[in-house]
Amino acid sequence: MPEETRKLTYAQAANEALRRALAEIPETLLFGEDIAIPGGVFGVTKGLQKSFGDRVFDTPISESAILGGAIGAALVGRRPIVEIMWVDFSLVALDQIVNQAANVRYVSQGKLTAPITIRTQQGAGPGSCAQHSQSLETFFAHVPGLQACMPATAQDAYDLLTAAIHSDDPTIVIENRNLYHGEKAEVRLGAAPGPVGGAAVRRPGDDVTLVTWGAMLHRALEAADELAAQGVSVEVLDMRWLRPLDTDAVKRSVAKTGRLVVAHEAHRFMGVGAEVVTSVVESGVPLVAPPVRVGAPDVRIPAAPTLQAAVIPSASVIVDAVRRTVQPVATLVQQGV
Amino acid sequence: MPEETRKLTYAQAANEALRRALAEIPETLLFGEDIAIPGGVFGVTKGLQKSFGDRVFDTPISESAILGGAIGAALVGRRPIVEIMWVDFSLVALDQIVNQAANVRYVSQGKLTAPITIRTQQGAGPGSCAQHSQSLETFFAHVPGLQACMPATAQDAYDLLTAAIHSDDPTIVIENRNLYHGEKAEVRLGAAPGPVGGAAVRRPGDDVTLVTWGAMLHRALEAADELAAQGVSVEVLDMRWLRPLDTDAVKRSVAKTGRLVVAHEAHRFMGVGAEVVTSVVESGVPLVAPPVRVGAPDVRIPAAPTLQAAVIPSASVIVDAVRRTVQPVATLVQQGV
Amino acid sequence: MRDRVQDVDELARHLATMLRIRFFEEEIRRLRAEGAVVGSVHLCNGQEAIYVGTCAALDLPTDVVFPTYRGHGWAIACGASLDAMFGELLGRTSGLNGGRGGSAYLSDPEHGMYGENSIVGAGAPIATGAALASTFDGSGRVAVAAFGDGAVNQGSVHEAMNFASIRRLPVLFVIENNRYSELTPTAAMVTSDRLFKRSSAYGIPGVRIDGNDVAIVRDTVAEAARRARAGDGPVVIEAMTERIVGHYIGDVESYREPGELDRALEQEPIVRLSRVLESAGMTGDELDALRDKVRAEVADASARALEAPLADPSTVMEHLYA
Amino acid sequence: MRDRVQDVDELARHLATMLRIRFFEEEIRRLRAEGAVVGSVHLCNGQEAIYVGTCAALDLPTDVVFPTYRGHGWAIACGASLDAMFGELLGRTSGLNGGRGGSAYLSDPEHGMYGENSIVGAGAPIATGAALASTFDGSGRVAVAAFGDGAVNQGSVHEAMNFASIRRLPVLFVIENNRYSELTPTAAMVTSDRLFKRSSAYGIPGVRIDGNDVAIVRDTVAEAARRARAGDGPVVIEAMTERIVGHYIGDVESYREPGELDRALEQEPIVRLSRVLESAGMTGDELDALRDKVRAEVADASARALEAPLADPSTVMEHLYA
Ligand SMILES: Cc1ncc(C[n+]2csc(CCOP(=O)(O)OP(=O)(O)O)c2C)c(N)n1
Ligand SMILES: Cc1ncc(C[n+]2csc(CCOP(=O)(O)OP(=O)(O)O)c2C)c(N)n1
Ligand SMILES: [Mg+2]
Ligand SMILES: [Mg+2]
Repeated sequence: MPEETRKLTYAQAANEALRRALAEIPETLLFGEDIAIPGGVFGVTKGLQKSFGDRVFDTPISESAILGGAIGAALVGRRPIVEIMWVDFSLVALDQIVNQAANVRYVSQGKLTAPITIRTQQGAGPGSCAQHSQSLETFFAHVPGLQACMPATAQDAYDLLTAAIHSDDPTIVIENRNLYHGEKAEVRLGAAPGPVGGAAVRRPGDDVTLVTWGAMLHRALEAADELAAQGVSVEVLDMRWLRPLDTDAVKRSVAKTGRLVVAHEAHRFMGVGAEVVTSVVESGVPLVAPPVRVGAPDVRIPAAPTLQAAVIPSASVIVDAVRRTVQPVATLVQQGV
Repeated sequence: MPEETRKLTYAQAANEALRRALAEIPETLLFGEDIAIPGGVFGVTKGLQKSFGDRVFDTPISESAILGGAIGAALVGRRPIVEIMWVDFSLVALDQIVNQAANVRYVSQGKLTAPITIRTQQGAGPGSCAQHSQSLETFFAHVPGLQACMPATAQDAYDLLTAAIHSDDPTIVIENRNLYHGEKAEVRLGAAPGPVGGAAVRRPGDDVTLVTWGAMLHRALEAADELAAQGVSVEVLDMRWLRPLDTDAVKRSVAKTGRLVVAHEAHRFMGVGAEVVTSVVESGVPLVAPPVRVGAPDVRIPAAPTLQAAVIPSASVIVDAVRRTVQPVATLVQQGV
Repeated sequence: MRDRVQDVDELARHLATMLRIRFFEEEIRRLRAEGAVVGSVHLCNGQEAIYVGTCAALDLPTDVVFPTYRGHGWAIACGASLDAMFGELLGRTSGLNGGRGGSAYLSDPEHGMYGENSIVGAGAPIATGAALASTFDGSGRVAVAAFGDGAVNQGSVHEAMNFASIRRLPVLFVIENNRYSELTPTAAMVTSDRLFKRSSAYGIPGVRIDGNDVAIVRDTVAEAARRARAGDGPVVIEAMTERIVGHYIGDVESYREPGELDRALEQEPIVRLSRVLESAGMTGDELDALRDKVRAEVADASARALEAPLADPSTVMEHLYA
Repeated sequence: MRDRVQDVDELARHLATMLRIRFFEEEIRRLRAEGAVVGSVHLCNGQEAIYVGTCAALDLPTDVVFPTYRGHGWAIACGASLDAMFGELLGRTSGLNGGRGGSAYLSDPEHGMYGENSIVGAGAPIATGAALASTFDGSGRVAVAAFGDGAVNQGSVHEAMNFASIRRLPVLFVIENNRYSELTPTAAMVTSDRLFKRSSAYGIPGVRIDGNDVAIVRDTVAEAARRARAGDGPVVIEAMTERIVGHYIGDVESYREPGELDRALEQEPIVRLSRVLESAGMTGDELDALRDKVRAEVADASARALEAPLADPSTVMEHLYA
């Protein structure tokens, strides 16, 4: 496919990645609920059924059949791309992802493989109910055999999905519906598929390393702007992939800044932030202040906007977290030996 | 029920807790696959159907119906205790635990409650396949609204299950089948139900804090013995509950020892060990050496004993981990500010 | 045979409840357009007879219902306060759940409405559990699991029906068959669209009824509930209806056939029942008066709800655990 | 009508394969008692005719089978090497999966055996997916999803059957009905124990056959496969059989009725087929010779497997990702 650059929304970029894969890889199939004739409840798959016919089809509301069907087709040579409309719905069929797809290659010593791509989306939005608001990347990051990413930009909506489809292992691409129809951005199309894994420095800085991913990136960048105005230079690292997790990139940055803040929309307790912090601390990279995690507190996600605003981390919550790492701390966090 | 002490296996202790609950709490029901007439595939529920009749019954192989049935019965006043035979099987019906049970009280502002107890068991054992060997406490620890514990002793098999049944919120008790039929121990029966949460110091020590839970406790105690012989005094902390997680107990111990090792059978990456380490570090309790995590590496769990032995942490792996924290480290882990 | 006059009075009450639901939904649509209500909202216009007929046949709140995200009509038919309903969708402290549930996950147990469910099929095993409790607590409770035609393909519905059948539980599986699974015709997602027949796999009786005729729904559910209470087990009731609005507010409904909606509008339950009542002697003026009365009731409730304070963030950490 | 003589030769080959499975399982039982094989093991004694009859009717490895943890017989019927089978259960480098799968999760795709599955019902949607691929790759592949009578109550089986039916996929759902879900009689877990009838909910043809008659299984599967290849969609085949051993090694089988096993032993497929072959003219000596030959073959494979090195821990990190 010839390289070109076009102004696209995040949803359009994902659509372009799917269109390219269906055009370039004859083994690809695309199926899920309402994704073919309706073009997806968010319009991400619009037009693909028209262009590619029966390789793009609608399914019953049967997540186990969708995921198991993808695995079985992959075992015999197809490269299915399926949609789970909301990440919350993956919990009715998590067996197929964790007990089935993740085991295929390892247990068969590579005789069998399951090159499937699972597209889903997550996150809270004003009015969204507790069963449509969770951020569940922890569940996938914890499972060896899976790969998981959370594109935050239109370019990554295209690049990470393309990398996922070309990967020979089961990969879950967790999009965010709040990003789908935002501002258009220049998106480079047609480049060679990138690797699986790798973080990106979205904003260089010297004082504090701010690690984030998914929709939270944009709140992190807002926070970094505000902090710059206050004279605090923040390096914003977008992890992009949660499995594999590019902890080297985090350590490199923290080695420079000595301060670490991790911000995600998922619940703080057992969120991937804990893994980021621990990977730095156990590596011995020195921290001059206790690391701080930003995430949803221990509640379910309420629907009312005023309540959601109180639990979903905002830019100002991130600002406060960063400030805590730069204010001199009374206790020495760690004495050298 | 009168207090008494009896010599019981872990499985018998769990059976006594169920027997007592069925006798003392008329609202309790006990159901699951093969648990009534057969008495459970591990014999844990033996004799209960005889004693309590139809309140104890066998179900189809329908985990969504078992868990959903428990929730529905709880919503209208029952106190169901259900068994999911292996924690791996919870993944065919995780929706009922995470999207349903966990939301009930919070979303209804306490107008509805789901006092259900889910008994399950996990862990690897020589020959056990990758779909019957996982340790999945991370999945439950991450979910606000749930409570999760992992009894490691016969006494806790009784006490934690009793606390879970008396709790008014959904609680998962993750037992370990390798502990069921081990040596008998003195078990105090009939005491007032304890609280939900709270770690236990299983062995006091001064040099290193070794945090663990579940079957791994016994390997941790072995390691502590060996280390004592080498002149290293290890404090072994059994978390017992993963949600709520008694991080204060960890901090108290680390404040004394300045060194932290966490050992669990679950995968290291995104295991609950990451939360334990992070909770200490973000609290600012000083560490004199980088903390170390012991857990399964990034593989699926293979069946062959020689392979399983290479991935399931042993006492000697724990010994090495602890030694790493007491050997003087070259890099200062953290400078004071 | 019911006394005809008495039945007419009852049908008039049913019409009032259906109008209450319809006007509520219309007001929600207006509030959503204004931005006072936010997020995804599933209206139930056209399906009101199922809710009103079913609840009329139940003994709430001893009996309990477990609907879906398309549940505003169920809540109102159960007797939920309009003020609390508006409050919930408007995210006010006055909401049924203080704004925590929202449009798609609200509950009102005091009135036997045990909660919407936004996971397709998930309510079926939960309702089955409430029926399981009936076999132990002597309450005589009947539980209703309500879900759509698309939900029949979800594993949890299958497990619930089998579980209910072997224990002969007093649970009614009410399929609100509006012929669409969101944006996809359900006929394309099943080999036979006579969904009530799936019950035979479990030895459960299944019936298909006109779900736009409130009296037929009421009488069918009454008989099924009597049977269930007598210990004869579950029943599957496939109530045929039409959703005369989009799947959610904003749905462009490009999946509709030309003329499809116009036909549906002639058969929708409020039009149908109004015709019945007219032929039973109710005058156009009486019907208009009823309509105006209910419309005013709904408008007042909406106005009051808009006065209530927004949900208070300082309470957001409450009620996670006992 | 098949040529009778040819059929007798073929039946003799089927008997040899059934004996190979039986002696393998008996040897595994011995090795387990000795402690050379560890962990939970599910033997398939008594159900061999289903595996041998089905595989005889398939075109492996173009066609593919997806069995359960009770899958040793399936693997051997597909043509898996006995050395590699023993090696897998003994945790040797020589194992089919180098010891990674073990008794309950082994696979041998070269022979069309696409893997045991230790999650009840989970293989059904996966087999359906392999059949889905057939509708795109022109392979003519038929996929077989094999599972037990207890698995029919699992949601994933329901979803797979509906999914397969609407796309008319070439997948055969073979129910190995041994009347027990582990330690519980399945009859108590379903309202009707005529499980093949569940297919009607999906508009799929369903048949119940004598699963202990290898020729009936073979011919039924052959016809169903022909139909499926022709694009006529899935079939549910309920093969009635008896597990003449415990659910797993160590099962005390207290759930058995008195005399139940003795009756089963008279109808088990090897006894049945031996009788058939005798009446077809095979002599007792010929049968004994066959038995001895296969027994020796199995014993030799076991001995060789015990010589093979144990799985090498230094390889344990390999093959997680491409
Ligand atoms: C498990 C699950 N899968 C998918 C969805 C997304 N979804 C919400 S409504 C819906 C269609 C349901 O159709 P039907 O059951 O007919 O109910 P209706 O909306 O017509 O009332 C879908 C697919 C969901 N909420 N839960
Ligand atoms: C989802 C799930 N639930 C429960 C189990 C535990 N289990 C293993 S075998 C079995 C019984 C299966 O019975 P059936 O389907 O008749 O197969 P059979 O063992 O008789 O061959 C059960 C309940 C499991 N492996 N997976
Ligand atoms: Mg519908
Ligand atoms: Mg069986």
